[in-house]
Amino acid sequence: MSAEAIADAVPEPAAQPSPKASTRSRFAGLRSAKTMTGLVMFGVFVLAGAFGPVFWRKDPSALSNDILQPPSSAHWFGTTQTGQDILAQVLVGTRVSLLVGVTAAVLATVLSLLVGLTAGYVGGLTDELFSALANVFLVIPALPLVVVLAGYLPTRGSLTVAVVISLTGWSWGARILRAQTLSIRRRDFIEAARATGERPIRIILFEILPNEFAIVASSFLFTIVFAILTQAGLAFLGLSDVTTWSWGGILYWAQNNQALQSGAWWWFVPPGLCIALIGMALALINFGIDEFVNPRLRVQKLAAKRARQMPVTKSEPRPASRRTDVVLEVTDLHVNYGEEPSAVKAVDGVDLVLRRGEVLGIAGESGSGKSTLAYAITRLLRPPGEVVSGSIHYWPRGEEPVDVLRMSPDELRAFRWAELAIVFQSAMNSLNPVLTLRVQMADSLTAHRPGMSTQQRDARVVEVMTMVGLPADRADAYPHELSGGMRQRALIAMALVLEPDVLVLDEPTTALDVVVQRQILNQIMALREQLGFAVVFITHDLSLLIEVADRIAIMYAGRVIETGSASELYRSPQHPYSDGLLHSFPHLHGPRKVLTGIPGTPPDLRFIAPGCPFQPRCSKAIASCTTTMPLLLATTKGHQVACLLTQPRSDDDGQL
Amino acid sequence: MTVSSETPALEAHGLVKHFPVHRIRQRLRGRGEVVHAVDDVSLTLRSGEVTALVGESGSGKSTVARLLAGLYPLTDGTISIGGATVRATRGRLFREHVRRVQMVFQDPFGSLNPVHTIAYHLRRPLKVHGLAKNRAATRAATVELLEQVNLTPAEQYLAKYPHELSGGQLQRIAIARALAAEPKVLLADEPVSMLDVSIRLGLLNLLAGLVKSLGLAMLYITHDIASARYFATTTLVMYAGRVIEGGPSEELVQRPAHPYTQLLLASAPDPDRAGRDPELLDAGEPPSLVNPPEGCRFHPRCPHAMDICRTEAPGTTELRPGHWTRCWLYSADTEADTAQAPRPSSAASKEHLT
Amino acid sequence: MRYLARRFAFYLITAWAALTLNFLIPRLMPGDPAQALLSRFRGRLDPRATEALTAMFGLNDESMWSQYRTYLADLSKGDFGLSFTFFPTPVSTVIMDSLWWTIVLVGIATVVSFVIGTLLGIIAGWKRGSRWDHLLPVTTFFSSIPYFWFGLIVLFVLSGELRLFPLSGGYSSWLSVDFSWAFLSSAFKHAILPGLTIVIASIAGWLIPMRNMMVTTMSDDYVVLAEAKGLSPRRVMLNYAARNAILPSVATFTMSLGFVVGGAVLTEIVFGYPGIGNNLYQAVINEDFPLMQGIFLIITFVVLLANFLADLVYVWLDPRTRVEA
Amino acid sequence: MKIRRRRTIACLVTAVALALGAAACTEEAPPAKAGSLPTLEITGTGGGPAANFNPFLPTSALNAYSAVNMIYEPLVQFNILKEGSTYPWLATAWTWSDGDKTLTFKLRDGVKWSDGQAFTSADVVFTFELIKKYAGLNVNGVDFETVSAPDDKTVVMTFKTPAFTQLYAIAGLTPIVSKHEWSAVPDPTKFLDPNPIGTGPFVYKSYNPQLLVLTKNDKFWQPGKPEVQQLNYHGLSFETAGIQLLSGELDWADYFFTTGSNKEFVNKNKDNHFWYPPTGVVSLVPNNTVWPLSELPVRQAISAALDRQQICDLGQYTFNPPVKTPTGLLLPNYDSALDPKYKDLTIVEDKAKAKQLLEGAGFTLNKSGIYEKGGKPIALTLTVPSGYKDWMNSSGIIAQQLKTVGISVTVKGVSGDDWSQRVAQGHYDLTLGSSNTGASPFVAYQGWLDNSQSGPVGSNATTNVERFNDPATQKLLTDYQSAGTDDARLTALHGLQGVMVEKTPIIPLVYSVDWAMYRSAKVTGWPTAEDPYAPAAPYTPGAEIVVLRLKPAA
Repeated sequence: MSAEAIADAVPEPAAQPSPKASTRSRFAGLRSAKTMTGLVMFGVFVLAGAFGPVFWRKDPSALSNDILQPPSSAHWFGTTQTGQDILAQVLVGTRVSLLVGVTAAVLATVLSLLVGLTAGYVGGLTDELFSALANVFLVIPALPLVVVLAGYLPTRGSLTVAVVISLTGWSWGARILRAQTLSIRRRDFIEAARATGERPIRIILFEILPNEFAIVASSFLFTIVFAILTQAGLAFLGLSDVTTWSWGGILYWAQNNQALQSGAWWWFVPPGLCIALIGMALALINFGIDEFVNPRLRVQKLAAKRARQMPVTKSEPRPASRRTDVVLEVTDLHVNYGEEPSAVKAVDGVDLVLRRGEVLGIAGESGSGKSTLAYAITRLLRPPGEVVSGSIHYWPRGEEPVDVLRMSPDELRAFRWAELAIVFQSAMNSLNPVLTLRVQMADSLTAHRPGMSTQQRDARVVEVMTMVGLPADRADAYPHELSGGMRQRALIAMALVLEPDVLVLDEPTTALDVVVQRQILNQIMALREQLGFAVVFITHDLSLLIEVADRIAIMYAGRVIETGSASELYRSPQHPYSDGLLHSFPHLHGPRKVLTGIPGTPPDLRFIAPGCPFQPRCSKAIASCTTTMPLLLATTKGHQVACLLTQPRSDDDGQL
Repeated sequence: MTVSSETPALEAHGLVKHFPVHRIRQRLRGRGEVVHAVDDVSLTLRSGEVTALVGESGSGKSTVARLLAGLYPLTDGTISIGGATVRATRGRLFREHVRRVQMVFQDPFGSLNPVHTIAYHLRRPLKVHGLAKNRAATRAATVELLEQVNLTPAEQYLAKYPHELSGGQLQRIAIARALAAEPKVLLADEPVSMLDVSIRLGLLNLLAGLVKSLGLAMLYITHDIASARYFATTTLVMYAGRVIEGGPSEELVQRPAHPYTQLLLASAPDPDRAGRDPELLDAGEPPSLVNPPEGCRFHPRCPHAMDICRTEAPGTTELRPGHWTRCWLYSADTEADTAQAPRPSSAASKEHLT
Repeated sequence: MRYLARRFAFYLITAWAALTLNFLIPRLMPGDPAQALLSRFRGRLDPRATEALTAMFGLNDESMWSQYRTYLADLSKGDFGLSFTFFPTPVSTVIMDSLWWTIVLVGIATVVSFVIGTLLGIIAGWKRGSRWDHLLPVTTFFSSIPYFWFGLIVLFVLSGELRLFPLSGGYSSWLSVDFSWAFLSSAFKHAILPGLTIVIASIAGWLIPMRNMMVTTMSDDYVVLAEAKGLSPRRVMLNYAARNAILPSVATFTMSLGFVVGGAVLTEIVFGYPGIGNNLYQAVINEDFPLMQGIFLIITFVVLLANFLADLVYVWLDPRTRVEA
Repeated sequence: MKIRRRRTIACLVTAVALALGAAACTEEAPPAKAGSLPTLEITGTGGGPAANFNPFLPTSALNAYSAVNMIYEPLVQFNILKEGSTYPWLATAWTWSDGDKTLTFKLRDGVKWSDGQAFTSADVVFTFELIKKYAGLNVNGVDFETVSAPDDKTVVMTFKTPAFTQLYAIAGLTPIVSKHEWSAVPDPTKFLDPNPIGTGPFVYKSYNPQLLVLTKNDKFWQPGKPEVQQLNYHGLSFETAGIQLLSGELDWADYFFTTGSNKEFVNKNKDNHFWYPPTGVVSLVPNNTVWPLSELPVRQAISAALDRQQICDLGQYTFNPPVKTPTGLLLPNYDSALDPKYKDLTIVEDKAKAKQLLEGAGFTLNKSGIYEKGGKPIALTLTVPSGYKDWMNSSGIIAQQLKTVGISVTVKGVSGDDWSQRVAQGHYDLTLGSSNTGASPFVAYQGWLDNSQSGPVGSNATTNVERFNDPATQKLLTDYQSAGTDDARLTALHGLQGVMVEKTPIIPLVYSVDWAMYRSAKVTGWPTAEDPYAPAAPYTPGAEIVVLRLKPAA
């Protein structure tokens, strides 16, 4: 997968964030409401443990004659059977429990780091032995082991208990760290560090370890909770030193003095609640870490429903074309990521027309909005992506056009695949790994043609597979049993199963080798001849498009900046960007021209200056380029360009 | 084309790399299934020249680069630098080796550690190889490196983290880091394939300039044979772990000999070919390297395969000075058949001028 | 299938490791069971009875290696020795008497919590950003509550004050253990509260990872593609998103069986449930070495067995594990 | 005192565990037939998985529920609440001869085993030979030379040394088993005795780990007894037992509510009663080998500084009355044994006297308010098993009280096992301990003072863990055992009381009690403070006496 592909396929704003914004977004997960709540709660406990006993100057062990007093101003949490102050006990208990938790977590983390990092980095036999050890400890039930170990201990002080807990609690972290280390070890920067001549120990400590911060932190917090809970359990059972005031110890005394039976809830409830709350606090922090590690978990503010299921309501669509050969028409489409005013305009007023049976190529680099366009056309945008305005009209054969963006969920389901199918670039990711090809092909038949019998479905599956050159016996194969090329063929077969009018190909061959790519392209073109569907072909590879497309639209910064027939565009590109692109790839034949490429970097959509977005990289820019946004205007028939250099200023006829 | 008569900067002979499939089972059973990632690869890199290694993914070209960089131990073969054989994958000897042979990776986003600053990345090789004595010297050296890769003003980049930069900028930094050790040999593993089309050329031109100005010997690994034609003096084509054809780039692209090279060229995107589908007979895929085909590894897909191709691996045949291939079609032993040698496919053989 | 063979080999190794660990722990730790029993019966046993007890329990000095061999030989015959606490009842009898209680209670509770948690996780993931998200903090809170504390409160309120449920035990003492309706309904009644606390306390452990995996999976291409195919939301949710998102949960399920059996120690003690966790506790406070070891081993073996069964399920769910690799 | 401790441990253990075995809801019990004799619901600790009725094994169900004597009876029953108070049981008479080296029992006529066979001297001889042969069964350490049966109703035991003090163990604690059942048993130490044949008032009916049911023995030798049809022993958790007691589902329990609910229990129903007679002494045990506890004034100062009433109130839930006499004698049980010269001598809390004692011994207060001598402050560690809730409480109070007289005490809770090892080997400063309990005050004194129960630090001491070593005292102990007459024994006892008063080897604190709660709804005739014919707790050997006194309520 190329960088463009990644950047463009993931419906997230620009791949290269700018400094400030990115640092913020990097830690966005940690600033969520949940995480903050967790941090505040945890902070309160830490403060209570650290300073509580200093301010609440009562001796937790001091006896008094105030027996079993409910909470009062003298004893905020009430008193015990022997007149001890429960708040004082809880405060000291906070300290002790946290200490036990943190000590156990530190020990367990050190142990799991040692084992996990070594196993993951060194690999080989060391790895196998270490992971076997971790797995064995993981399978052996922890609490019974702790109970048994504690049963043998003569002294059951907090430290001893912490050591025992860490002995049983390290394996989970070790396992995760090993997996993480393995995956980081395969990353190029580790290879690069080795290639620089770094020593292994330095690589482990300075290259790998910092990248595991989130996982280490997460497993550290998890272990604290585990240790506090386990210590509480042991103390409650009387298997740990109950003369030190840990939360479990308080519960032990409360329980043995029949606190609940005598209605002394103030004695029994606070310690348990403390344990639950600190566990919750750490879990909430862990949510943030999870979201930090896996940004997909972040719940976007933009309501999921609005972007995905609700039809566009803003701005009336412009009347659709009346031309009969049109099958799909995109009119003034705007797609934003995020909400105004900070929204990123990924697709910014795109107009496109797809005629029946034609191949329309859409070329663009990362951040050009070409994949977003594909997702918008198929209404597959996920939050924070949202179609803000515009229309996408589809012409069923011989019928009135319908606006895809205004379809109800049921209409949309019926429209999808039957009329418009899509092929994504990564075949491996596009196929459901746990279902056979047959099931995955047949289920669209089941959904759209409920009347079909199983035999008919099977026959159709075999038919389309044969069509794309897949042996019929592969129908019962799982995706992982196929090569990359075969998977891509399977996807194409799947797309054709309902004979759609439009096929959207989003970088369908980028991940494949040149030879296989060529085979598959030929196959698609042959099928188009045969079946007559129209193709929207989205790619960053202009040279390929010129070969296969009838017409090409070139996108830059969310806009179409030039469109025309493939041959004309190749012969005489009019936009400086198109021209630059065409001089950016080496040719196989002909003289070796001097190739310059385009200076600068593709735009970051969040920081677009007014005027022509290409202006900063344009060698031919004139003064007005920094202020005036050029419109897409026809130059010759069927050829439109959005560049101030090619258009008279007064021309406002921007229609297709 | 400069042909250097001095000792090659790097010479590799008969490189073999097998990766075991399963360690434990292998130990238990005493027999190991291995991936024959690289088999009998020899190449020569000369100072001031670019050698391209072209092939599909999985053909072993990246493995060759890592073998040369000393990142993997060799299963067999020798590597010599400046005439002296090297065999070290650890310790002082290894560091001495990597000081002379540096590598640029494919993925600029992945080859820089996200938790370290740019300055850190550039400082490390200087420290590891003892090239900068003090803080000021280190800083001066890093600034100079950034300027060398046209990242100016350099100061603006030093404190940044990788995620704050674009792919093109990152790749330049990766190059700067590789240059920090003042290497003799630069191994560039698909250095531009993950970058945007519009900035690829800038980077390739930078590399070409560095090769000239610093007298580097560069191995340029790519799947894009057209770029090899533009940037490399010599091009080698790899298929399924073996180099099957090599020669001066222009010669190789215009007059491909091996059926696979011909297939590769016919498959490559070519706007000049617009509207005409190239004849493509092949629908096969590269073989498994765990059990590679006997004989010539291309024979299952080769339209010209003969009996001998299925049993014996072809030797090297020199077609013209510097242009050689490994194919029975051109072998002296099968001289009789040369008459039937395939004409390169029509699209590839005709020269199109725009 | 190689995958299963490999797992099986792993379980064998783990079983052996557990056996050995089990052998070593008591011998590396200080403590003297006869002395412990003496202190337990302090006052009623004449101190001179120490010798009697030592003789009775057959505690003697042998080399570690020969003890280890005897230990393994005895175990292979299913002989775990005689329990000290319930002398002279064989440990195996004590265990068999309680094992089924635990397996049924914990087994059902675990499955119920897995099913409910996973289902809620699927829905919460599918409808993320909606009100279902509130499930997260709520269940997290419940999962952080100490089992025993929660159990005691529930027990005190529902059984003690309201007398809705039995106070403790696994069945009414007046019934004999058989498959009569009276016995089964009594056993069910006694299992409700302990089962419920296990379910409530462990549900978040399934819900949250499942929800996270759902959210992650939902942006995977194949789910997007399934939607593009015009499949019904239900089918996309279950066959595409959930079907894949559940795989890590199933893998965790195998791990978590250990934790659940562990957690059940406290639950059983709190509810006076006649299960193996309760026995383990008895064994520990009485320094009943043979019983402790036997129970620890049995728990480990049951966990291993459950893990293996879960592996079978995993193979069934994930075709990729069936491949030669 | 021993028994109380065992029970407290058991209570606490159950409390911690919340359940030993499991509980039954008594409301599910099948209703008793109208007009028949009552059934008693009794709480206990629950048994193991197997029906084990071997009376010798401490792990058997009979011992777990302390129901041994309901089936297997001893030769003599003792009322431990009153010195010298005995009930002839299977033996109607016993005599010492040959300088207390020969003991002769006359057995009761007409006693039958529950299978109908006659009870004879052969059974008694067999029983004693059995425990002699199998050391594992001899849990009370009975030590004799020979046992023989001159005739059907006579048993003669001989001893090497005067064995007067063994009477309680031999006659009171050894359950007599039948020769015809037990002679066929290959290894009685591993015998489960699933169908016990005894002479007692009850026979075994059913068993599961949650419930032991004994039913009336129609062949019992006391005609018309028992007037109770059935005993249901429930294995209940501490919680459950409390709840069921309050709701009237239990008739008899060894129980205490920690928090004033005892009153609530009594107020709830006129049939509800509790009676906690003292049966032992809990003492603060100073390690006599450790300085400064080796100095008598220090021990005396500690004793003077303690407010025993507060220890009782706060540490012992008000149930364990403070010890009043410095002789350590269990009063009023052993009133008759008290040396008249100590009759009016009582322990008084006197902090001034404590300080005076310390200063008299050369101690001075240091800056932190602690007495020191030669620069060494009195800083002691009080080691207690952390599982003994009341002891832990009391220890905290003791530490606070001693602090006020300039003695620093740190409480250290350890595991039960660790505690018994430390104490046995003398690795402690201060600890708490309970006295040995038997039918005579001598048992306690012997436990405390006998040098043969002690040993040097590092080797195991049994009961004289404070390691008091005094030849004169040793002679008094020997005198008592070989005295031969009651008067001589009494003299020796007075001497031992003097040792306690003068030398303060240990510091008595409070009396331990037998917990008993019972209901007179179904049956009457329970022992009370007014009629202390036996301790009221269901777990004492005297429980059989109690059951046989019960009559159906009107």
